[in-house]
Order: sequence, then structure tokens, then C-alpha cells
Amino acid sequence: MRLFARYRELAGTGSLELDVPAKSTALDVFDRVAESYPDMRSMRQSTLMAIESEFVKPQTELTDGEELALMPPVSGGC
Amino acid sequence: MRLFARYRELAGTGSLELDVPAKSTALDVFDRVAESYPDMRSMRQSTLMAIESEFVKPQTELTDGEELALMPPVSGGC
Amino acid sequence: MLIRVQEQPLDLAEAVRAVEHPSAGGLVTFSGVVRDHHDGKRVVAIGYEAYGTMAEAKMRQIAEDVIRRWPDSRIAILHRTGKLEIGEASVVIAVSAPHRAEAFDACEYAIDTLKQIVPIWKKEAYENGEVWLEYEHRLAQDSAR
Amino acid sequence: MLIRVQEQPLDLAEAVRAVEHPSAGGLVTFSGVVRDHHDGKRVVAIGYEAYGTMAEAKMRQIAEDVIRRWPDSRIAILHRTGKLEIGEASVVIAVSAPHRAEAFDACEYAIDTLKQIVPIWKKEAYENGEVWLEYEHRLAQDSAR
Repeated sequence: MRLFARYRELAGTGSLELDVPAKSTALDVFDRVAESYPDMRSMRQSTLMAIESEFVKPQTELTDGEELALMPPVSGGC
Repeated sequence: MRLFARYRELAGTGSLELDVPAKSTALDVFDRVAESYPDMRSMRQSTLMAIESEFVKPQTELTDGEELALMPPVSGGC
Repeated sequence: MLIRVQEQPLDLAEAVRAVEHPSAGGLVTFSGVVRDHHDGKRVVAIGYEAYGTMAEAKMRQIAEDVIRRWPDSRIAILHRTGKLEIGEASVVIAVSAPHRAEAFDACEYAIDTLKQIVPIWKKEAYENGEVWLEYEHRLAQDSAR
Repeated sequence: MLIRVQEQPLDLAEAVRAVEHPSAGGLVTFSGVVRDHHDGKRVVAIGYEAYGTMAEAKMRQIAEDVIRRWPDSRIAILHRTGKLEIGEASVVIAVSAPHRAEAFDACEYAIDTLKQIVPIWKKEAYENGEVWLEYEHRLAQDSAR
């Protein structure tokens, strides 16, 4: 999985390998990561999640080998 | 006085010297010029008039020595 | 404020440089370009004639309006005259402002108003003749004293 | 269609060249520039981080939307990453279209949408610290499948 911006800094890394139970959702993975980095917890509602470079809803289940990205709200542009 | 674009081509010149009676309006001058160039007559309603580089209403009276410009509707820009 | 009517080709970069500023967050430009067709006719060339001094005065008036309506904005307006080729710019406007929506609004206001009150005329040459374009504009007539 | 996320400074002229076309009558550009202040604080430097492949995919999606919504338009979108100085452009968008209103609308749509769905983040450094900016955007969340 990939972490960006503030999440990357909190975790000290931009990519993690994680074994999760079958039928885990994107939100399940967020909660698991947030256990280790408590500062992420308050951002649970606003976190953007993407699987294989497409935004997904938090309830979306992961399939074997897919790349999940957890991202703060975007602020590019200008 | 100055003539622009189609009016300039109709008159064959971009500037004319004209003696007009006191209290002549911009429209009076237009009518006088249009006598010589009948193709201008149909454009009487849409002609733009300026005295000393400021748009004026057709009824505006000219003062001694002022420069009047008669102009078709503008079409600059793009 | 950069305002100029000129025979030489217009330089977008010059207009941009004229409005750059450390507090400007958004910079919008508009270039009006000579198209290869108009009303279904193939355009082969185009010419612009200006009432030079009055055109620059009206362009300056538009620029002053913009700066008054959009605080901390900066604007450049360049218009070309003479004969142009297809693809060349007849007008270039650059506006910078603290925020992007202001820069878009101000730039669009400037070109819309320019087309209504600045004494410049366009003549299009087609394969079988040429014609002066004359738009009906209420604004120029209304702005008369 | 020119789409790129890059570390190197952005070149407005490159974006303009990419959208020039003989049937384009209007060409609008937007440059987002690093400002020297934000919320009353003096900004000394700024950095952008991108989810590169996804950012380019989303920028391409915006470009395809634009071409579908505004027929015969052309678009270029360049976004910079890494550390930028005050006055440098973080994003450059150029749009050409047959008529000017379309070019303005399409360019504004592109930057508005980019700020909502493209995974890029801005970190501002002030004199006494730095902060990640995180805007609340409904659109990115809504566009999730």
C-alpha cells in the first residue's frame, strides 16, 4: 500500500506491505494503519482511498495483490 | 474629421477638413458626408461617433476646431 | 499596466511578464487568434485597422475598470493592426490576481468589453473577395455622452 | 493533448504550442503561481508531492472531459512537484477552442476540477514552521466507485 503527504510523514515511509484478512475493506486497512499512527485517526472521515489509481469508497473490498493508497484531501493546483 | 474602415474606403480618404455651420451636431456632419457617399446612408443608425476620442451621442454639437470621427460598429479583438 | 496597439506580432510572454507579481496567485491569459474559417467561408488573410489614439485610450479605460473592480489585479492588453496570417494573435490579454476566479472573470470582462468599445475593425479576405466585419454593439453607443 | 507531472519548471509556451490550431479562435491559459503569503502568513517556500501515476491519470480524465464537453477544444495540463520558489508556477493549463467563451469555461473547469480530484498535495513553509494543506473536497470522495 501507498501513503502520501502527511500520512507518509507520520508513517515515515511512502509504501508498506501488509497482510490483511480476506474481504478486508479499504477502511479496515485504514483503521489497522491508524492503530500504529494515532494522529491519523482524526482524519478517518476525510481520507481519500484509491485502489490501483482509482478512487474507491471506504467499504470497497480489496482483492489479492491490489495496491491501496491512503491519502489526505488533495491540495494541488495553486 | 476622421473616417475609418469601410467609411474610409468609401470616401477614399481617412481624414477630411469640413466647414460646418455653428451648432452642427455629429449627426449633421454624418448626413453631409453621406450625401457624397450614398453607401453610408444605410448605416446611419449604427454609426459610432466620437469627438476628440470620446464616444458621443449623434445629437452632440461640435465646437470650433474639434475632431469628429465617424466609425462603423467596431469588430476588433478576435 | 501595459497597453499597446502595434503592427508587430504580439508576444504573449511580454504580457505575462507585465502582470507577474509575488502576491498574484492566479494568472490568466487570452489570445484571440485568426481562424481559417468564418461562417463556413475559408479565410485566407485578415487585416485590422485601428483609430490608434482612441483605441489605446479605450483599452486603458478597460484596464482601469478591471483594476478598480478586481482589487490587486494587474492587466496587460496588446492589440495588433495591419495584415495577419492564419494562426497569428490579433489580441493578447494577461491578468493576474490574488485568486484564480478573479483572474478568469477580469480577463473575460476585458476581452468582452474590448470587442464592444475599442475602435478597431477587422477585414476578412476570402478566396473570392473581402468584407469589413461590423458587429452591432449596444455598449459603445450607450457609453456615448 | 499534453499531460505531464514534472519536477522541472513549467513552460507556458510549451502548453500554448500544444493547443494551437488553425480552427481555434480563442486560447486561454491559466498559471497557478506560488504566492508570498497565505492566510496572513508569509510563505517562504512551497513543496508539492504527487501520487504520480494516478495524478497523470486524473489529469488525463479531466482533459478527456473537456474535449467531450467543448467540441473541437484542445488542452494541455502541466503540474510541477518538488520545491518551488515564490513566483514560480505550480500548474499551467492551456485550452484552445473555436470561440472564446468556450475556451474560458473549459480552462476554468479544468483547474477547478484538478484542485478537487488530482492526488497532489501542497506543503507550505512559513518563517516559523511548515504545514500540509488539506482541502475538504466532496468531488473526489463522490467520484469513488
